[in-house]
Parts: sequence; structure tokens; C-alpha cells
Amino acid sequence: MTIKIRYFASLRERLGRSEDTVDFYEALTVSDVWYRANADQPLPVNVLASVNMDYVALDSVVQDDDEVAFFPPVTGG
Amino acid sequence: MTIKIRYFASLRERLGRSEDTVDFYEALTVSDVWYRANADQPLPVNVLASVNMDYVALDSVVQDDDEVAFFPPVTGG
Amino acid sequence: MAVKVCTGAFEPWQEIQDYQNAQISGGFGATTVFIGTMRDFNDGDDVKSMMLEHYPGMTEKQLQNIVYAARQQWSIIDALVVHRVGTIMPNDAIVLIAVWSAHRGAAFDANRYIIEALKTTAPFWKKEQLTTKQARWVSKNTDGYTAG
Amino acid sequence: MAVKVCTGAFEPWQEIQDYQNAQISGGFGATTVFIGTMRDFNDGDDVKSMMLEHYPGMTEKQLQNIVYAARQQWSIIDALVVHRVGTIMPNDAIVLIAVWSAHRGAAFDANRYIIEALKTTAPFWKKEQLTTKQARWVSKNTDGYTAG
Repeated sequence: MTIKIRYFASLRERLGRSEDTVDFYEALTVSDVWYRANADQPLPVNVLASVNMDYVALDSVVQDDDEVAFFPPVTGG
Repeated sequence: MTIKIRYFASLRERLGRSEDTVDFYEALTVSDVWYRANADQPLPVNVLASVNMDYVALDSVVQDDDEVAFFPPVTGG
Repeated sequence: MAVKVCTGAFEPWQEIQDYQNAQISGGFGATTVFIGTMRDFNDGDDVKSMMLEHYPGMTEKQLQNIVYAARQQWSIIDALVVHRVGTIMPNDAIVLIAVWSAHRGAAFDANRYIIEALKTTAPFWKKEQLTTKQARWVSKNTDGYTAG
Repeated sequence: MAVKVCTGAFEPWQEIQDYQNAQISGGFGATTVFIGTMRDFNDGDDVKSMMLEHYPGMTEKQLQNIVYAARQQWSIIDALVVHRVGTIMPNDAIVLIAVWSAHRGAAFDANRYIIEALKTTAPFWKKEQLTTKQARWVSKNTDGYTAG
């Protein structure tokens, strides 16, 4: 199964990339997805996460083909 | 001494006139001014009054040449 | 700061644009606008037109007092108030309030203060001409905080 | 109801006028507008320009959710939300929210709800380019109810 990860704004700049792809064979939470792609990096404080463009809690479980995104607090408007 | 009185909106229509002039020689309140001009008519409930275009209480005292106005609750906007 | 009483129809968006271009050089981060528009029904009846009476002179004085009071309470950069009088048709703009401020909290609060104060203290009176040929004075304004 | 993400500058008053003419046939007694405009200073520094990043797709989805939630809470006739992305210069409009309703209470409350929800949940991020050549991400939005 495959998950696409997207990063935005200051988090994208700090990681130096805007996307990752993670392959997996067992149940993963959003938080697990982060560590698969960023084993050496703790989840940032205040990070927001979405699955398929809806906000989710970090312990929600992902499905095959989901698009997971991580980003800092939003500052629009 | 002379006071000009103005009436507006439904009050003007009911009285059938938009202005009165009252001559007087003693201290008068706004309420007294009403009765000088409308001896047979009680002051309407909820009437608003102004002197020289500022809202006043009915017991405030008028001066020579003041413009006193009586009108119903306002309904602009 | 400007308050205007109009005897003819006005285009609210054009009024705001023109005022902003002419009067405001920048520095504002937030602009709020309220526009009151005449509807073709009221209290369950069809309204054909409306006559808006006012007290010339006192109207402007009270509107200026209201804007001044808003400036005392909130940090605002500029404000424009335009109010129509005379014969008004459905879908015509009756009142326009625009407030420019550095921050949105002040812009919203001052705008709402101005419209509520206008509705309770500015000397305007509406007389509705119904489609049944009857005419009637509007007897009171609704409370803008609780009304839906 | 419409939500739009713009990559170029937009004229807020013209946008509202065009939308109102095309989409709204009447029945509204109250219109409220909020416009957020870029200022040339922030946190004590001079800002030369701003880059507004967003999450295409999620942005529109969240804005639609916000407008839908406003419709659930208040009786509104229509709403328009326009938000700029890309490079923005001082005095450019960043965001426009317009709400049409029968009554002013709903028009004010829904408008303010939409801007507060947008600022906390719509996936936009601002990066400021200072006149000193430094660039920095805006770290958080202020609270619009208490901020001046």
C-alpha cells in the first residue's frame, strides 16, 4: 500500500522537500507515517495534519492511496 | 422671546403642520413648549425631543431663539 | 471621516471605491462594510416604495457624533457613512457604512456600533407605500444584535 | 455561494458588484463585507512584499466547509469568499468576504465567523520579504476578537 505525503510552508523549507511516498504493509497512524518518512526528525510541535484534505488527529489510521499532509499553523486572511 | 418648533414624520402628519412659533416671557421646559403649541394634545408616548438638533430631556429649559423639535422613534438605516 | 445624506440613488461599491481612492493613503489592514438595502416586503406585506423623511442639519450632526464616538472607542483610520432620503425603490441601497482600521476587531466592532447607533439616534423616518395603495409609517427598528 | 482562490491581484469592490449582479436576485436587506489588505509593516519591520503559499484543493474544500458551517448557524442568502495567493504587494487586497442576508445580525455574525474560521483553518501561509532582504514566515495569526 502507498501513501503520498505533502509538506507545506516553513516545514517544507526545513525538510528541503515538498513530497514523500511511503510504502507499507501494516496499519499506520498519521504519526507513524511521519516517522516512516522522517525517522531522524521528531514531529514538530503544533504541526497540523490532514488526510485527503481534511484535518485529522495524529493517531488516526491511514488507508491505501491516502494523501497525508503536514504543515505549520495557518496564517491566511 | 421666541421658540421655533418643528414636527416630523407621523407626528407632523397627525398634527397637520410641520412648524409652530411660540412667544414667551418666563422660563419654559421643552414639555411646556409642547403644551403652549398643543394645549389640547397630550405629549405623545415615546416622543423624542431635540433642542438645536441635540437630543434633550423633556424637562430641560429652553432659551430665546432655540429650535425645538418633536418626533417619533427614528427608523432609519 | 465623512457623512453624506443623498437625495438620489447611490452605488455603494462605487462610493466606497471613490472615497478610498481620494481619502485614504494606506496603513489599513482591515475594511468592513455594512449596506442596508430596501426589500420589497415588510411585516408580511408587499412594499412598492418607501419615503424616507429626515431632519436636515440634525441628521448630519447626529451622524458626525456617532462617528466621533466610534473613534473614541476603537482605533480606526477612517469611516464613511452615506444615507439615502426621499423616495426609495426595492433593491435600492438605503445606508452604507465603511470603516478602515489597522485590525479587523476594531473594523467590525466600530462598524456595527455605527449602524446600531444610527438606527436608534439618527433622525430618519420610513413611510412604506404598500402595493395595496395603503401607506404606513414604520413604527420601530428591530434590535440588530438579536434579530436573525 | 462561491469560494475563489486568485493568483493575481483582484479589485474587491468590483468582485462584489459583479457577483451580486450575476448571482443575487434580491431579498437581501443587509450586506456585510470584510476585506483584509496587506500592510507595509508587521511586528515593527518594513515589509516589501509577501508570498502566500496554499494547499491547492484543500484550500477550496476548507473554505467551502466554512461557508457551509456559517449557513448552518445563520440565515444567510449568499456568501462570497475570495483569497489571494502568490506574490502580494502592500495595499493589495488579500481576502474578501461578503455576506448577503435578510437581516443585519446574521450578516455581521456570519461574516465575522467566516474570517475567524478562515484564519484558523484554511491552509494558507504567509512569508514576508522585508526591506532588509530578510524573509520570514509569519508564525501565527492574531485573535480577531480581542486584537485592536
